[in-house]
Amino acid sequence: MRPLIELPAPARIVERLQETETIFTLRLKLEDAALAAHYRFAPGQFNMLYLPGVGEAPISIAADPRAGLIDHTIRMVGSVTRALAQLPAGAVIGLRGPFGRGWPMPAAEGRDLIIITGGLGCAPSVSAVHAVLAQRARYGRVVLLEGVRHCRDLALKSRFAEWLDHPDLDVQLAVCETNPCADWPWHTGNVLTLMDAMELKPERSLAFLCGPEGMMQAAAEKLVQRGVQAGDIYLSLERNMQCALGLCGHCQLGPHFVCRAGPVFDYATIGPLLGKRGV
Amino acid sequence: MTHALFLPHARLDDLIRQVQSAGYRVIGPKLEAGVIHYAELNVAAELPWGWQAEQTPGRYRLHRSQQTLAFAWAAPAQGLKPWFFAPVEPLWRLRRTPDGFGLEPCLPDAKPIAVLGARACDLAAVARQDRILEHDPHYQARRQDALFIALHCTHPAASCFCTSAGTGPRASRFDLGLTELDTGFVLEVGSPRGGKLIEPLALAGATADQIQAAQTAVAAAAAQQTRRLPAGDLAGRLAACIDHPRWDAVAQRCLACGNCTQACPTCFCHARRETASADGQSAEHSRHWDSCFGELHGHLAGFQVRPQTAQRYRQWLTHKLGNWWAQFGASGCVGCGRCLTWCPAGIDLTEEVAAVLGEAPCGR
Amino acid sequence: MAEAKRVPLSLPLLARVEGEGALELAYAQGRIAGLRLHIFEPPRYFEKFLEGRHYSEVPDIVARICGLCPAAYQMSAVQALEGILGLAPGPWVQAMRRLFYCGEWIESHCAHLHLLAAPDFFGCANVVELAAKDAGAVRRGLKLQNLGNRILQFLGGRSIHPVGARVGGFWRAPSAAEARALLAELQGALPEAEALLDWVLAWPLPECDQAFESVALRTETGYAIEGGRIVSDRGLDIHAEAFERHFSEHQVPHSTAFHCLHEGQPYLVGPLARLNLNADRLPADIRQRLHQAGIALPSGNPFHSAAARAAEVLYALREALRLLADYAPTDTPYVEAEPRAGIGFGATEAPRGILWHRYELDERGLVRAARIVPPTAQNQARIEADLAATLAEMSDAAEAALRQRAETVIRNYDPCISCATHFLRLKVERA
Amino acid sequence: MKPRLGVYKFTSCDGCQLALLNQGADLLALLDRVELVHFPEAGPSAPEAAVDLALIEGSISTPEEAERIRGIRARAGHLVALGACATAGGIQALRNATEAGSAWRAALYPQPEFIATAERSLPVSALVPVDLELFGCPVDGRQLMAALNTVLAGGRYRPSGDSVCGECKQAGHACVLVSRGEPCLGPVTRAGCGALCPGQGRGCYGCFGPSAQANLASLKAVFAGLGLSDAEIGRRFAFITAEAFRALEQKHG
Ligand SMILES: Cc1cc2nc3c(=O)[nH]c(=O)nc-3n(C[C@H](O)[C@H](O)[C@H](O)COP(=O)(O)OP(=O)(O)OC[C@H]3O[C@@H](n4cnc5c(N)ncnc54)[C@H](O)[C@@H]3O)c2cc1C
Ligand code: SF4
Ligand code: SF4
Ligand code: SF4
Repeated sequence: MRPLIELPAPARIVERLQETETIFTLRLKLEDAALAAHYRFAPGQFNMLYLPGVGEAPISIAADPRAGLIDHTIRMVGSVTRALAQLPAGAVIGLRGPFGRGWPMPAAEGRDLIIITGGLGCAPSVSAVHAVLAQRARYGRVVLLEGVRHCRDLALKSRFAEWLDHPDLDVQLAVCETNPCADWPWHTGNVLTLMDAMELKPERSLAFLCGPEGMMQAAAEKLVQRGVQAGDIYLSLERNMQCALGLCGHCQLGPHFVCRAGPVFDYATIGPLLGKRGV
Repeated sequence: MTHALFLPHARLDDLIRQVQSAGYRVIGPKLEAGVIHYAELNVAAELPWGWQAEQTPGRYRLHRSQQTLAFAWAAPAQGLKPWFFAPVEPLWRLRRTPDGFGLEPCLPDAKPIAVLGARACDLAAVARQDRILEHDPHYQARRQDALFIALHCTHPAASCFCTSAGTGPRASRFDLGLTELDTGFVLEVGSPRGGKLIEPLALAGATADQIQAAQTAVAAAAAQQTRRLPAGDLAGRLAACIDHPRWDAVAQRCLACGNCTQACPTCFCHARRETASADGQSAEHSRHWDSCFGELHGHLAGFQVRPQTAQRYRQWLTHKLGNWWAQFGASGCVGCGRCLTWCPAGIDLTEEVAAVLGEAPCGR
Repeated sequence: MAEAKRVPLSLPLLARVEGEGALELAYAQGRIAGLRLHIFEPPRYFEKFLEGRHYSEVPDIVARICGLCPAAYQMSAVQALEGILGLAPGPWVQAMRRLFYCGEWIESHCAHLHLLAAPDFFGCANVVELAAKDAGAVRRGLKLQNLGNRILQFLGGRSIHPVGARVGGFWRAPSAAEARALLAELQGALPEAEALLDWVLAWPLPECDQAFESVALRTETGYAIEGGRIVSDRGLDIHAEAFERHFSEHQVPHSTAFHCLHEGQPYLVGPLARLNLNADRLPADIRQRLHQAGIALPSGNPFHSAAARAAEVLYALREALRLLADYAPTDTPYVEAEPRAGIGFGATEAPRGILWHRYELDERGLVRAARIVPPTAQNQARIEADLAATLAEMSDAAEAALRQRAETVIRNYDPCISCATHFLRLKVERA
Repeated sequence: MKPRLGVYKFTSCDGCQLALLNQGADLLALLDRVELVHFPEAGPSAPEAAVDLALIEGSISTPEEAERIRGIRARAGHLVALGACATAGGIQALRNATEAGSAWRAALYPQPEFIATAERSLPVSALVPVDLELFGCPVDGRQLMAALNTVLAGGRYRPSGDSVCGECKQAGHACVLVSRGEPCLGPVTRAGCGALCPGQGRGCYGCFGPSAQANLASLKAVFAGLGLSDAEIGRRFAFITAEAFRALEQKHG
């Protein structure tokens, strides 16, 4: 069995950050030096995080590809994620990965990049932003629109703070709730409403979407209406994943194994399968 | 079938011994607990001589027959799937250590098996799983050196439709191939390995009459089948029919029990399970067969992809007969008929697909 | 009770029995003025919902009366029902029923001896403390308990509410390979069962001598387990059918379990009663060992029940080995029945004593009426009598001592107050 | 600090507690990891103490029991209902359907006024929120240990909602319904036992209660096709977990 693909390897939590009441970030380092040296990931890929005695969960890599450390931003929802949330820095968990096809970074070169995320959907886009910033000149305009339901849901605050001030990024935040917290200086309304005011050169633009499926679908439709090619819109999907090897069958969406062919798909390919109940 | 030999019934034991001495565990059909299934066997006497199996939707019964053949019945209760793709198996064991944990992979180290009397449908299913599980070390460890003594089918059940699935009744890809006649088998060599194996038996050549009889019997088996499946990749046609009322109709009967997927020799879905030890110091990570009819198959935090039985039945059928093509270049159905025999509600996928595709194409 | 100085006390008591109960005790002028063993078993109405059920459903229903001796309930029921249906299962079924029952004796006795009784004799509060003191003994006990379960699983699929038994026999005959595997496990444990008996015989069991009637089943040959005539050391010798003519149940206000009396008097059922009546049917070496330990049979010391349990564990294990030694599967693990009307009776020796059933079926095979008398109902009056005898001289004892002694006495009967819901409270009034 | 464990008994047969006590070496290992606060059958008795993990055996069938379960809930962290009684009212819930509780009491006890009991036998979840339900009559010992070990490892256990059929096929049993016409409840019964009854060559009688996707109407039609009368079919479902099947039926109308 291949380590890191079929077998998890020990990874130490070098830092732990509580992002919101229910979201936390783990910064991991593979214990085995050789494995760590060879570990590479592409923006948009994910790892299977393993908590012995509890189980595994697929979690996007939300890290700077050059940092050598592997960040994961996680929401407590169920068995594994709640148990992970209890762990202090210094604890050792297991990690398999990276898996899947991430964002098409080469295709984005020379184009305007529009990243639209909802809630914790911003996690997989983090690596993409880092990749862009590492070679900023290769890309055109970069717009990042992030929407949250409640202002207390906003994760990755320090990163957003940095990016909001970044001269080469156009970052906007939106909150759905009509009565946001007192210290919410940004937009109020659905993230999609931010799109209306967004400047867009359809033929130059490439979009990365990540968030609840309905939100991504609506955003994609809006982009299509504004002239962006369906093939230039990329969505990061979420499905039940247990093996991450394209074997266990749970992540199937039509003919696709989301873990292997995705999680990032272009809208031309995946659009027809979205929004159909029970497919 | 030009170089066929003849293996008299009485010499089947010689063949079995030969296979055993070559280092294989012999797996063959056996009657146990009221069904014929593949099990380990040592002598030819353990075969279900003189039995016939009635298989119709939701019903399986064995009957004694006048004939004294060993293989006068069709698909065994389960295909070869469990022999290569274990229903439940550990993947790794973990022990905590002072600074983390150590993992020990669990790879099966099983003696290779030789299947005596592997049906065409089952061999076709193995070929399909070979593709799916090509890189799976657990599957490969068991599958690698397996030897197949195929049986060209002469006694299909009412549930069978391998002819329309393009997989039988004549098997392809085998080491040795048998066709059963009244007194023995016409035997073909399908691989050098198979040829070497039977050399010491010094079998006589089959007569032209015997060869002819064998061909006729297999052709008759093909002609006997009444169920059929539309040919080819049905993905597009089925996708156009996702709103067909038949899905809801079948869901009235479907128990969502998953027997169809568990009995299907090509279904590969499996789930993983982590089991912690009582002292908290070790754990085992294992996998077990799962089903698209299962509760957690489409489970996601806060969202169930296919909450309704109609959607699960649709997933099973459209995957099997449609999306499988894009994934693995073939249909997921080999026509063995197990899903309809072992469906307690007697739901017949050939009937369902026919009803969905109907005379008039959906949508457009 | 006297008018002066009432000190009603309500104390948590009696841990380590199956189910929970309470004891109310009143002394007046240094003598016991009132003693009541409460069993608050919320009625589960088994006899009622058996009515209208098909006879084939009965074994699975009555198993649920008690998680500790479900096989006993199944065996008494099938005996009664087969009597009505005129079934006579063959030797294979008879042997396997005895084996099945041996499994339950081993399991139940070991659970009682180690988890419930032993801590009393080692000054421990519970088995966890005992394990810290004598890990070997506890592990040995749990292992033997598990072997009892393995026997039950062999024939029943699982040990609690097993699913293998049916009217007419067993659903399935285990394979020879399964039998070989079980046999090997049991053989390995024989020395441990011997060691268990020695261990229990060395317990500091209290000395006492009480007069009581022992009632148990007895057969022509062998130690009675899965059937026999009901006999006593005061001359009773009846068929199960005659039980109701000699034994009567009385309801008492403080208990939801009935008090069952023989000709109006308390009596004892269970391991010691069996030993008192059937000692001659035990292997000589086991008798010898009891004798050497100073246990003269018949014994009037209720605490000898513990020794009786250990002796029965060893005996049952040997029986199991004997029954498995030449095991061969059969094609006919059960016989089919045609429904018919009638009344039938069953009596077997559950781990805690005689378990008596009576059923009436109609011509479709549906239960018209059912009556079940469990061992604990039969022992309840005897427990109260024992408590009265033991606690008579303890009116001045400290509560803790009183409680400990009362608990030990009650526990010794292994009462299966299995449906009771309250922890036992000791209520002492002194005047 | 070790997590504090309490085991509480209500109206039941003791079988689920015994399933725990039958765990041998695993039981000792478990008791080593927890502080056993209340478990009268095994020794410690502290009914009023707060616990992190409460295991409940039995159904709620008297007014006193209703009071008691509320108290336990208030003092417990994670509350686990064990077995058919605690999750579905148990076999004694057969009285619920009959409205005959008091009549039965009168028939069985010469002085019924001594007996305090509620008319209905209820699952724990009918009175208080439950964190985890483990099904079965009795619970499966391995599943019980797996659940406790997962919870102690910080995870949440979730018993499968699939039917017995999956376990049955995985165990390699012959389907008794299809191959013998035995009316087996497996297709609508929750997995967890390892398909014990089909393994014995008999039909499942539903002791784990309904599966998540149970289609009772369809299975009843299958049984009718085998020649069972309505009354016979009714009795199959009105058995060990009667109340759970009845509730499901009412839901589907
Ligand atoms: C490619 C990919 C990338 C992902 N990236 C991220 C990421 O970066 N960050 C992140 O936080 N998540 C991410 N996810 C989602 C994450 O994988 C899931 O949230 C996670 O698998 C949940 O696992 P769990 O064991 O904690 O939850 P589970 O225990 O499986 O539970 C999942 C959900 O079911 C609910 N549930 C559990 N038991 C029951 C019950 N008995 N009845 C009803 N409901 C119940 C839980 O409340 C929860 O909502 C990603 C998923 C994919 C596929
Ligand atoms: S779908 Fe049915 S007929 Fe086709 S291979 Fe699977 S079980 Fe056999
Ligand atoms: S089609 Fe039949 S076997 Fe398959 S899930 Fe439905 S009822 Fe079960
Ligand atoms: S098969 Fe059904 S009745 Fe039998 S033990 Fe399992 S769940 Fe209970």
